[in-house]
Amino acid sequence: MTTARTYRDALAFAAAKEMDADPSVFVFGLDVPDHKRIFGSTKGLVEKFGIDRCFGTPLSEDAMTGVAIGAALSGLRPVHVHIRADFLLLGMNQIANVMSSLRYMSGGSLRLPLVIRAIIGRGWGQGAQHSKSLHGVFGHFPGLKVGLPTSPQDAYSMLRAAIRDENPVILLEHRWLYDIEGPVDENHLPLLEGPVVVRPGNALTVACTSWMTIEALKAAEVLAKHGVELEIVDIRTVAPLDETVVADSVAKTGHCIVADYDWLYSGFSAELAARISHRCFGSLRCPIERIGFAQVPCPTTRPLENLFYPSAVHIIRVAERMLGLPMIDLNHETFYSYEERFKGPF
Amino acid sequence: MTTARTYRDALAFAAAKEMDADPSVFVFGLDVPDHKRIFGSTKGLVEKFGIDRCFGTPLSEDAMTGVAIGAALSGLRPVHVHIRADFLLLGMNQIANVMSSLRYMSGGSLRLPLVIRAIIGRGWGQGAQHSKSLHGVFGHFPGLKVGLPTSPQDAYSMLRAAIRDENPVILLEHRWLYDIEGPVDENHLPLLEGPVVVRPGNALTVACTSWMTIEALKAAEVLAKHGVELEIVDIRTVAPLDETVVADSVAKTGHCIVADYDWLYSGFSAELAARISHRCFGSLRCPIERIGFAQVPCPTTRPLENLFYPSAVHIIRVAERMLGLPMIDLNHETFYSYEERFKGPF
Amino acid sequence: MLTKSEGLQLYRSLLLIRLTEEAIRSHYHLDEMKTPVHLGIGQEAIPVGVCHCLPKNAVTFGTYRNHALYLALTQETDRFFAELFGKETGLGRGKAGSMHLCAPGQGLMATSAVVATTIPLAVGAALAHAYRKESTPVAVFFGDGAMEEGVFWESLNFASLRSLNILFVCEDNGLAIHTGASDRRGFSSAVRSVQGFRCKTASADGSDLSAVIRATERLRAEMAQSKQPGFLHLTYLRFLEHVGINEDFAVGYRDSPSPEERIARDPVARFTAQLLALGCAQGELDEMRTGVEAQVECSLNRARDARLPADEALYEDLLI
Amino acid sequence: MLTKSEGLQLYRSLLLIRLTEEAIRSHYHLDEMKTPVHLGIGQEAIPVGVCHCLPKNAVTFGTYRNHALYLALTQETDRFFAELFGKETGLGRGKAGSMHLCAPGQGLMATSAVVATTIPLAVGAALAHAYRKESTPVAVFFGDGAMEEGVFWESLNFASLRSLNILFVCEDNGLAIHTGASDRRGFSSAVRSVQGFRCKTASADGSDLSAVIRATERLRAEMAQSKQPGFLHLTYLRFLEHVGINEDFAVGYRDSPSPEERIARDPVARFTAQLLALGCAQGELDEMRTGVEAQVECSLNRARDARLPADEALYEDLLI
Ligand SMILES: Cc1ncc(C[n+]2csc(CCOP(=O)(O)OP(=O)(O)O)c2C)c(N)n1
Ligand SMILES: Cc1ncc(C[n+]2csc(CCOP(=O)(O)OP(=O)(O)O)c2C)c(N)n1
Ligand SMILES: [Mg+2]
Ligand SMILES: [Mg+2]
Repeated sequence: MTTARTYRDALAFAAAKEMDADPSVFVFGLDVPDHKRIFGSTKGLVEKFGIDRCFGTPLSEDAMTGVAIGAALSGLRPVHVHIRADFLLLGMNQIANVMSSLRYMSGGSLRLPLVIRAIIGRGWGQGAQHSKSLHGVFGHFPGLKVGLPTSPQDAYSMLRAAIRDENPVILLEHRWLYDIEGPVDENHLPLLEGPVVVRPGNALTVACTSWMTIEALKAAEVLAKHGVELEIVDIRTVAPLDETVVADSVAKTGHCIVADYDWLYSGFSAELAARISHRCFGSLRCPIERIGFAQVPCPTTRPLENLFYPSAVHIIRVAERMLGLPMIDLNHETFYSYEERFKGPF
Repeated sequence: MTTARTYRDALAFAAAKEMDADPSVFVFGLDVPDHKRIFGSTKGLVEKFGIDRCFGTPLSEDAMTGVAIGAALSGLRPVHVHIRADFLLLGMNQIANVMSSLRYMSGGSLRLPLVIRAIIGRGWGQGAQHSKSLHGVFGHFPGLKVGLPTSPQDAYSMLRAAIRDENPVILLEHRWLYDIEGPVDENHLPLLEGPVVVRPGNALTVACTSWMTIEALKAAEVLAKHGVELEIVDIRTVAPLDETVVADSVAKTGHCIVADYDWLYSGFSAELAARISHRCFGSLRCPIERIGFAQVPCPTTRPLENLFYPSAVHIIRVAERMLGLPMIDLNHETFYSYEERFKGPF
Repeated sequence: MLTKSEGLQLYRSLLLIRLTEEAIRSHYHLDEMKTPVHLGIGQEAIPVGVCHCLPKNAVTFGTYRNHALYLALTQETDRFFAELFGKETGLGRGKAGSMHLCAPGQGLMATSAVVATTIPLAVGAALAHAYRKESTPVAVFFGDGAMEEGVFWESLNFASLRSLNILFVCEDNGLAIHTGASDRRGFSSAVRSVQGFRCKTASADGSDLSAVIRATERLRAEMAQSKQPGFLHLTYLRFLEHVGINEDFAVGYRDSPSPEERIARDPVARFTAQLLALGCAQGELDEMRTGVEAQVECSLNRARDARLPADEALYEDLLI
Repeated sequence: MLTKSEGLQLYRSLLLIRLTEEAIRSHYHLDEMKTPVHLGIGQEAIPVGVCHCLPKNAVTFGTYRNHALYLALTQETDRFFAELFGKETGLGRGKAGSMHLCAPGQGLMATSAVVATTIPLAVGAALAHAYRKESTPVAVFFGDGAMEEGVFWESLNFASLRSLNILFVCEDNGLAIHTGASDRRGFSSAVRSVQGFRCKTASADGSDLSAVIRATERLRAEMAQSKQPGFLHLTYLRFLEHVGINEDFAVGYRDSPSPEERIARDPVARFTAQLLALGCAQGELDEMRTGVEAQVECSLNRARDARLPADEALYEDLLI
C-alpha cells in the first residue's frame, strides 16, 4: 500500500511497524518521548507501545551508547535516537572501540543488532556544535553500517532494514528533509538501500549524500533549461560502500562531481572520489570535483553560513566549469534556504 | 649541534628544551611520570622540572582533554600524552566539538596553544582496541593540526614546533619508530614539517605516513636491486595538508601509491588520493593505488595481524602491478616484524 | 547585609538581564536574530549573586544559557546584541551566536552548546592558576542536566584531588528541555550526591538574590579554609520554554505556577521587595529601569545597524 | 557457612586460576602467546566468590584482567589457552587475545581493553532483563581505576534511576598500572563516594574468599529487598606487574609486601587454611591440585597443537 507521507512520518511509521512486529524493538534517547517527539519522528510510539518501549534517558551519551550495545548483546533491538549527530562524539569510544569491533573480537559469537538515529543538518544559526554530519568518520571504522536516507521511502525502508539488521547501523537524517512529502510503499522490502540514480542524464554525474541530492536536483533543473542533463546518484548507504552505480554512470558521462554533506578532508567525498578516480581512470574526461562544507567550523551568522554550506549554486558553477559552459545568470532562480526549504513531493 | 639520538630520546629532549625555555609548558597524562615514562619519551622531565610540570592524572580522558583546553585558554602550554591513540576517542567530544572550534567561535579572541601526543602502532598482539591511528579522523575537523613525525629529527623539531604553535596540535607517534636512531640537530628550526622527499626516484611516487615510510624505504631497497627506483615522500604533517611535494613528484614519475598507516575508508589515503588524482589528472599514467589497514578491526593473532598491516611486501607487489613488472622472488629478503623492528640509523 | 548602594547596583544587573531578555522576546519574531536563544528569565539572581561574591579577576565559564552570566559580568549590551544579530561587531564576529558567547577580557572564558563541556575547561583554568600559584578563583555555571554527564564527575574528582579553587555552580531548574529530574537522576539530592568527594557544598533558593549571595559567601569561606573546591546548588524556575521566547506551561509537561509561585520565583520581584524594605524608593528603581531600557534599546538599534561580516571572514579566525 | 563439598569446589576454582596463571608465567617466554597478559594472581577470590553467589543464568562483564573471571565461570581451559596462542580453536578464533575474552554461552558477555567500557554494557544487559521482566542478575567487574572514568558515574546513575538488578564489583588493587589511589582519587572512600546514589553498598577483603561470599550474599539480599543496584568494593593485592608475568616490587613505585602480608593477601593460601580448619585433609587438596595441573597441562598442549586461523579468517566475523 502506497501513501503520501512526510519523511518524519515515514520514520515514525517505520519504527511503529517494527515495534509491532517484534517486541524486542525499543526506541530510546534524550527527549524521545516528550511532546516534541524528536521533530515528530517518534510520534505515536509512546501512546502505542508505552513508556517501557519508548523512553527518555539522562544526559549520558557515552553510557547510553554502551547501554544500547549491552541490550543488543542481550537479544533486544534498541534504536537510540539523538537530536544532533554532534552529541554522538560523546559516545565515540563506545562506537569506534566497542560497537564496531565486539563481534569481530568474539570470533563471531556476539551479535549487536542496534540502530543509532541522529539528525544532521542546518537549523536556525545552529553554529559549530550543532552541525556535524560524521558519516565519513563512522564509516572509517570497519564493523559499522552507515546510511543517509533521503526520500520518505528511504526513511521508511532504511529504518526498517536497520532495525532488522543484525549489525550496528547508524542512520543520519537531515533536518530539512523532515518536511518532504513523498509516496511511501509500506510493503517495500526493508533494505539498506545502496546508491541509486534518482535522475538520469548524460552530461555529468553528481554523486550526492542526503540533502545534497535535493540541491543537485535543483541544480539539474536549472541546468536542464540550458540543455545540460545531470545524472544524479543518491548514495544512501555510505558504508559498506558499493560504488558501482556511480562508476557505471561516470562511464557514461565522463564527468563526476561528488557533492557530500560534510567537510571534504578525509570525508566521504574523499573516499568516493578516490574510488571513482581509480575505477573510472580511463573514462573520466576531467578530474573529479568535490563539493562540501567550507573547511572551517560552521559559523552562526547567516551570510557566512550560506557560504559554509554547499548548495545547488555551487554545483551549477562547478558543472559549468567542468563542461566549459558560460556562466548562467541565476538571478531569477530561487534556491533553498531555511525559510524556503523544499517540502516535496519528492 | 647534531647528536645521534633515538626517536624516544628526541621526544624527551624536545620537551625538556621547551620546558626549559618557557615555564608555561607542562607535560601531563596517565602514567607520564611513572618509571616507564611512556616508553621513555618523557624521561628526565620529572627529575628536571618536578612533579608540578610533569604529572599523572586519573583515568578521565574526557575531562583531562578539557583540562588541557582550559589551561591553554589560561595562558599555559599543556602537552597531554596518551599511551594509545585509541583512548583519545574518549576525548573526542572535547577534541571535535570544543578544541577545534573554540577559537573560531570566539571570532579569534581565544587561543589554544596545546599539544596532544599519542602513540599509535603495533605491539605484541595489541588487538582491536589498541591499534587505531586516527590522523585522518582528527584532520577531518577544521581547527586542528595533525602531524606524524617519522625520523628522530622530525620527532624533535615537530614536537618543539607543536609546543610553540598557538593552535591545538595532535602528534601521533608510531611505537616501532621509538627505537630508531638518527642524527638530531638541536638547532634545527622547530617546524611542523610538511611533506618531504626522503628518497629520490623516478619510477613511482610512494606517499607515506609514519611507519609506512620505513616500509616504503625497505620496498625501495628491494626494488632498486631490480632497477626500479621509488621516490618516497613522507607526509609528516597531514593537516593542514600541502600536497605540492607529492604532486611535483607524481608529475615526474606518473605513478603514485599512497601508503597510509590507517584504514583506507575516508582516511587520509582517500584525501591524498582524491587530491592527487585531481591535481595530477594529466600526468598520472595509471590510477593511484592506496595501501593501508585491512578493512576489519585489528585481530590479535599474529598470522592475521600480519595480513592486517600494510608492509613493504604490499608496496612491492602493488608497484610491480602498476609498472607491469614480473613478480620478484622475495624469499631471501627480510622484512620488519615485531621481533625485527628497524632500529636505525635513519 | 547589603548596603543600599550595593543593592541598587545588583538591582540594575537583574534588571539589565530581564529587560535584555524581554527585548529579545519582543524582537525575535522579526527574524533578524538568526540564532537559537535560551533565555534566562527566572535565572537572573544566580549569576548576579555568585559573581557579586567573586573578585574582579575571577574567571568564569558557562553554558548556552549564558545571557544572564554575560550581562552580570559585563553590563555590556552592544557587542552582545551585535552577536545575536550576527554582526561583525558582535562578540564572536557573528560566528558564535547566542550559544557560544565569550568575553575573555571580562573573565568569561567560554560557553558551549554541548551540555557539560565547559566544566573540565574551568577545571583546567583552575589548574592553571594553581600552577602559577595565583589565587584567582574560577566559577563554572551549568544546568542540572550536566550532572548526568560523566565529565562532570571526572572534573569534580580531579578538582577535589588537586584541591583546586573552583566553584561548581549547578543552576537547577529541575528540567532538561522537557524532562523532569525524576526521570533523569539516580540520586535524590544533588548536594548529597557529590559529598563523597573532597569538596564543600551549599544550596540555596536561586530565585532569591540575597540567599544566593549568603550561600556563595559562606561556601567561599569554607573553600578558602579547607582548600577544597565548592559545589553550589541553586534552584530556580525556568519561566520560558527551553529554547525560544515563549512561555510553555500550557504544553503539559509541567504544572503552571500559581500567581504566588510566580512572584516567589521571580528574582526581580523578590529583590525589588527587599530593596523597598531596605528603604529604596520606588521612584529610584523606576528611574533605574528607564536607564536600563534606554541602554537596551540603544544597543539593539546599534546592533541592527551594524554591518554583517564580509565573505572573507568565513576563513578567518581558524588558525593563528 | 560453606559446606565441605562447596569449599572443595571453590578451592578447585581458585587453584585452576592460580595454576593457569602460573602456567602462563612459565610458558610466556617462549613467545608463543603473542598477546599482552594481565594476570590475576591475588585477584582469584573475587570472581570465584562473587560468581558463587550468583545463579547459573547470571550475566557477567569484565575487563582485560579477565582470566580469573573467565575461569571461575567456566572451569574451561582448552578454548582459553587456544585463544592465548592465537589459534582457530580459541574463544575468539585468535582475534580476541587475552584482553577481549568472552563466552556468551557461559554468561560472560564481554570484556574490554579500554578501561570502564563494559560497565554501561552491563547496565544495558540489566535493562534488557528488566525489559523482559526477567530476574536474571548482572555483575560487572572493573578495576578501581574505572571509577575515575565518567562512564562509571553515568552508568551508576542510570542503574540507580531504573532500579536495575546489577552488581558493580570494584576490584580495588589500589593501582592503575603504577599509579596509587592517592594520586587519582578526589574521594577518600570508594564506597562513600557512591552512596549519594540510590544503590546499596558493601565492602570486604577481596583476598578472603569467605569474606567475599559473605559480603556478596548480604549485598544481594539488600538489593533484592530494596530493588536497588549494588556496589561491592573488594580490595586485593596485585602480586605481579600490571601487564606481563613478573613481580615488580623492586621497581620502587610500591612497597614490597612482608612475608605475613604475602600470605594474608594470597587467596589460595588463606582459603587453604580455612579448608583445613573445616576438616579437609591436605591429601584431598593435593589430589585436587594434581587434577588441575593435569587439566592445565593438557589444555596448554592442545592449544599449542591447534592450528592457526587461515588467511580467509581475516575478513570473517565482521558483519553478518
Ligand atoms: C551533550 C549534549 N546532549 C544533549 C544536548 C541537547 N540538549 C540541549 S540543552 C539540554 C538540556 C540540558 O539541561 P540542563 O543542563 O539542566 O540545562 P538547562 O537548559 O536546564 O539550563 C539538552 C538535553 C546537548 N546540547 N548536549
Ligand atoms: C580508557 C583507558 N585509558 C587508559 C588505559 C591504559 N590503562 C590500561 S590498564 C590501566 C589501569 C587501570 O587500572 P584499574 O582500572 O584499577 O585496573 P587494574 O589494572 O588495576 O585491574 C590503564 C591506565 C586504558 N586501557 N583505557
Ligand atoms: Mg535544567
Ligand atoms: Mg587497579
